[in-house]
Amino acid sequence: MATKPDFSQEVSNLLYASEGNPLKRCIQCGTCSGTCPVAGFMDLTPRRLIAMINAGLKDEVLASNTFWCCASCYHCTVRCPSNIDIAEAMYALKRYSMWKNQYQEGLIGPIFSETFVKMIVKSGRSYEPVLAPTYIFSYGIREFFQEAYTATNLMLKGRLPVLPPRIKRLENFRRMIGRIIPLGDLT
Amino acid sequence: MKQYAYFPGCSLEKIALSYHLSAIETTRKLDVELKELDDWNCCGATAYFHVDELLAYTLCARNLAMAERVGLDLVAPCSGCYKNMYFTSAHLQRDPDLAEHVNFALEEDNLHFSGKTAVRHLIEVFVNEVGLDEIKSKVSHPLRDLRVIPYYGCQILRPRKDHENVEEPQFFEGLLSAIGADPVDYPHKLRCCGGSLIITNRLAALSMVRNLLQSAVDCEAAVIATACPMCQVNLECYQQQINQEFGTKFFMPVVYFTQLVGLSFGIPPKRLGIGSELVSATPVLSWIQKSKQEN
Amino acid sequence: MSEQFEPVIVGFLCNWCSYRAADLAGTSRIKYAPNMRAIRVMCSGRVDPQFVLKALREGADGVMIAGCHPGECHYVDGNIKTLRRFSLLKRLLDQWGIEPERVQLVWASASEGNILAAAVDRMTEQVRALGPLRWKETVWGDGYPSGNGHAPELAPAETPAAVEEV
Amino acid sequence: MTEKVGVYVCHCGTNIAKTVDVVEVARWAEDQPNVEVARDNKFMCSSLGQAQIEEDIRERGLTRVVVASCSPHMHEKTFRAACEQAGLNPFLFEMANIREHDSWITEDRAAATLKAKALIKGAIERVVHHQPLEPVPVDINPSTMIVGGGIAGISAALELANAGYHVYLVEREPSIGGHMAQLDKTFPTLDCSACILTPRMVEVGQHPNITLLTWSEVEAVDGYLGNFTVSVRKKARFVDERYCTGCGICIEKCPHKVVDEIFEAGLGNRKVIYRPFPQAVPKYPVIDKEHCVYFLRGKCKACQIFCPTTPNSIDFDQQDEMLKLQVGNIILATGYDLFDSRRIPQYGYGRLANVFTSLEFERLVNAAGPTSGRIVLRDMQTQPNSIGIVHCVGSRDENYHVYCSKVCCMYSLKFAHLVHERIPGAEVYNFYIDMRTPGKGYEEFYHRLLDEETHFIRGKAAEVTDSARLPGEEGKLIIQVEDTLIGKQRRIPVDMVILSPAMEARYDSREVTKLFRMGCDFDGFFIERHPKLDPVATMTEGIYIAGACQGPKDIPDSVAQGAAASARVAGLISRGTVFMEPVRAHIDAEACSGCRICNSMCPYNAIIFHEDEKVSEVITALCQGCGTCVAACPSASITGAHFTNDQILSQIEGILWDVREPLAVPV
Repeated sequence: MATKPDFSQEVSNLLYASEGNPLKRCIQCGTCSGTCPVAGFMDLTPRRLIAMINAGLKDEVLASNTFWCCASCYHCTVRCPSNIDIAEAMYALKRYSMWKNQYQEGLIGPIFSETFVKMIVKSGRSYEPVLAPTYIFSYGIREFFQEAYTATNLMLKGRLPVLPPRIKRLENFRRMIGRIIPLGDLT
Repeated sequence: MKQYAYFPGCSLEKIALSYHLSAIETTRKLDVELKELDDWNCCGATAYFHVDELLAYTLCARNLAMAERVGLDLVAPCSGCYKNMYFTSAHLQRDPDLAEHVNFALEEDNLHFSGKTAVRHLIEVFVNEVGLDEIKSKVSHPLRDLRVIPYYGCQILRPRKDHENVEEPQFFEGLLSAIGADPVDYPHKLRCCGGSLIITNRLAALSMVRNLLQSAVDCEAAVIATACPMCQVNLECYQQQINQEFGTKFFMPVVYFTQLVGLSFGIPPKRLGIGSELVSATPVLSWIQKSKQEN
Repeated sequence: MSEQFEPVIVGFLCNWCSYRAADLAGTSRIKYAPNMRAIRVMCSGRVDPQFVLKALREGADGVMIAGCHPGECHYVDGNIKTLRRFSLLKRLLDQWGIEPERVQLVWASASEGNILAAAVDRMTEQVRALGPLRWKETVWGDGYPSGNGHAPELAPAETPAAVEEV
Repeated sequence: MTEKVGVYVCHCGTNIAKTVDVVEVARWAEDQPNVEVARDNKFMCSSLGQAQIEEDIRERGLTRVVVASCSPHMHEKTFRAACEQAGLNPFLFEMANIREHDSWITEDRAAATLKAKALIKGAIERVVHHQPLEPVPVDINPSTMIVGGGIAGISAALELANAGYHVYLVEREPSIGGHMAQLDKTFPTLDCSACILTPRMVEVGQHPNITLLTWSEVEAVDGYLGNFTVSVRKKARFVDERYCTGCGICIEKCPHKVVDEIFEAGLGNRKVIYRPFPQAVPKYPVIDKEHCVYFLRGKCKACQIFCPTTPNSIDFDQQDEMLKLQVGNIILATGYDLFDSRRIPQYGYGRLANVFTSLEFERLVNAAGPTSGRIVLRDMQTQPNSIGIVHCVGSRDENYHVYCSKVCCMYSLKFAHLVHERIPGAEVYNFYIDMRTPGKGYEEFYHRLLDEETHFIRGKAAEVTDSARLPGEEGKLIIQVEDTLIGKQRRIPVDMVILSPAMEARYDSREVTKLFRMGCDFDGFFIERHPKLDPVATMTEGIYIAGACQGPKDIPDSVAQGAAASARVAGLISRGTVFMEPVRAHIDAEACSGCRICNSMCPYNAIIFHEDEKVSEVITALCQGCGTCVAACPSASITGAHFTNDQILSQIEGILWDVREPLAVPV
């Protein structure tokens, strides 16, 4: 296609393997938003977000917290009468906004994901303590102590790892990843 | 003896250790061997899909390929891992280009994905592979009158599309009845617990869990049974935080279905990792004692 | 266009579905490759394998057979019979070294002008990529004495004379 | 052979001339062998164009005619008529489609012109092999069978009967009336369904020209337009219609009740010997064998004991009866099924007591229904004060039915109105995706409901639950939905939920299409011959469709289609004989090897085998001309008239005229 793909197209292009219909097929029935358990915390309901994507309101969409609120429980995807894979579309938006480095102020999601990925590239396994710093500071003092309290309890019950786990063939693993994305910006 | 390539997943190593222990114990009783996949790597959770889809598929594919090599079906006890593996496998089989790209990366670890291994959730192994009759036959200490919530959570079933089963599944209930417990008709058994949000969107996650706990209390359930470490941690470990946030007084034990099955098989609680929960599951235990005396 | 190879494709379209689909494609002004030349038959079930062979031998680079979707045949199940014949024909053509893309079976209902048009475009490109079908070289070339070669047996109505003339 | 072919190339204004060099093509055609004359013309279909053809036939003695213009589906008839006018057999004509298949699909003038030549050359080569043919005359049996006694079938039956033609009306249930008989009021005029339906039912029951066969099912259909033979099973009623007066004493006296799943939608009971509803036509009751104590345990016979007629009308030994009907045409009006709401578990139907389907609600509000018109909850006494009506249950949903069921919006509005009428002050919520009210007086009805202060929430209900989360939700059903006009998720607590399920094709519509040799679409609805111009005919001659079996429809549309189908049939009957395309297969007995391959090929069993002479023969009247047998015949002894091998083979040669020289480089 010679012409530059519109926003909706760009988002769909980030859905490598989803079998759902394109966002253009949305009939704005609101089943997704009616189903969504997190809808209350989104500044825009998923349905509205899709409408705005189709309208090409890129900046407004990326400024929204909606897709970062998605718990990827796939309830919308399962129920959508237009067979649109909404949860995957939310993933696509996350990827898009991280790729363009454009997202709402003060969101933990992006930083967290980034750290998480780095961690896995490093060790091949996830390890909670590494993650803590990514969000703990953005918490208010009260939350901080609550988290700390929970953590301590878990520690006492022997449910928190002390040493970071790592896989054996880490070198191969890294090179494997290297064939998909440039490691430079991750490690 | 049935064998499976067992993919514990990161959380079962520590925070959900009890799930791991109880899974091993109970399956052994059922003549099923879970052979831990050698050198498995993180499935990428949800976060990976935020960054790079292809990479996420590759991570899952590595595990799938290793399972293929040992020629066993892959079993994941964590719904998140299960969903990632299951759909990675599905997508790669449907989309040769994607598979080619991923296999190109796998070469670096001398692996190849061809889609030979099936991916199963641990609870599927109990319900479909072993079968409820087999399980019944092993029950020595039925959890009589124990009101248990069969909490499916989201990713065991979704995003599959066979609606009757996705919106109104019954297999968890069946399993609980098989071990003598009394499954509660819990309206939110398929509602998401917000596991993936607990860090990135704490308040949302907490209030989601709160709704679940509230309706669990309304249903007069004694305990919630889960089949996913994320759900367990979310529903249990954060109760005290929820109580502080919302001034509630929840004290609802949340255990793994394997722990309940184990108890019904008469396996000592300790070996099932019972005792490591923050909200003590003693009520469950006391029920067992009771049913013991009855037998 | 004189530069680029323009394949000639003979299309056998059934009167009820695919021919009407082609009509619809026209009425809705869908633009697609003009390389397919349609012959109307009442049912795709009428398409005798010898028609296909004839077309290929007479210089067509490909043949498209189009009918109603299975289960929607105007004549109950004519298209199912087409399907069976088609798979046999494919095997034969394969033995003769004729690429599978050159003979294609397409389902298009009377309302699916776009589908038919797309199929023609796709097939045209595929055949263009394969280049001209040189029947002589491909089929007779490897030393079959013309006249009592394979084709006459397989296409009963063809007299040896008709074969000579190729 | 030499023929004098006239070739006429049409400009079709600029439609063709724009991309095809018409003049050049005509000039080229002139030089082709066998071509006597070739002309181009602005509009061949105009009277001038036709006159030109006729003139040339007369003046220049043309023996064949080729017109290169639009699709034969457009104007083949026109030009055939022209040939006939000039005394040339209409089948010595052939058309080349250089518009739909050529000038309209490309902008490449050179390519289009080349293709036009090819298509015309093909037509020329073909037409010289054409044979003069005579259309096949078929006599039309004046009686007609109508399958399905709903409003569509009833309307069709009355139209024909009143026109003086005999009708067999076959109905699966014990009474005619169909879904309409179950309804309370009808939108938008709100006249009572029974009041307008009953008189027509009675008329059917009494009409001298209508043979009413209720409690009967079609089992086999043979034959073709004009002469169908239909086998109908008349199920045993165990009531002798010759003596029964329909007094109903047996029903009164029958000691056993069962839940009426069909007519009362499971909300009410009926006796084991029953009439679906008081105004049933015919009035004779039926014994429900599965539940009858006599049939189960051999005693009771209350009905027989109390039957006042002599001889006694109750006959426990009655057997199913097989009838063979001779009819000329068949009208299918088999209606629809209601989508099973259990398939959408999140709406809780079957799990949550106070979730009802539209049909259940119709029975609830129906004055003649189980609650004599009182709107109550499942406990059959509590009156709801808030009601949620959920649209598009199984419609407009790719997981179930993609199509819009057309009537749900309107009857949902009707429900809302009835609630306002019966329960003053009740809160009524309509959950809709789009309010679809096209139709006379429909939008006005919507306005009326807006005035009645119905709540309209634009959003497809996501789920119905009984688990209270917020104050005010205890003991209620909560409908969770996004109010898309506000962009907020809302939870609406109500006492009663009414689901408006999709209209779907009958569960057995596919078997029916096989039985009648016609088609049904992906959703199981019967396919009409043309979606716009021929909505009641099917691709099978002599078989017509009317009502919801063709697609979701409301009452006026069904009635209209019923009448339309009858008009089509009446037309044929009054003509007495019809002429059909002589496109038929013929077997040359000399050449036939008797291998019988064709016998199994024919979808119409039109080919019989003569054991004695060991040859097969085509029953011309049964043959529909598909040509499958022709293609299958290994001894090439079957000819498909107007689609013969040499016609098609020479068309192939013609169409490839420019590439036939193996080494020729494409132009």
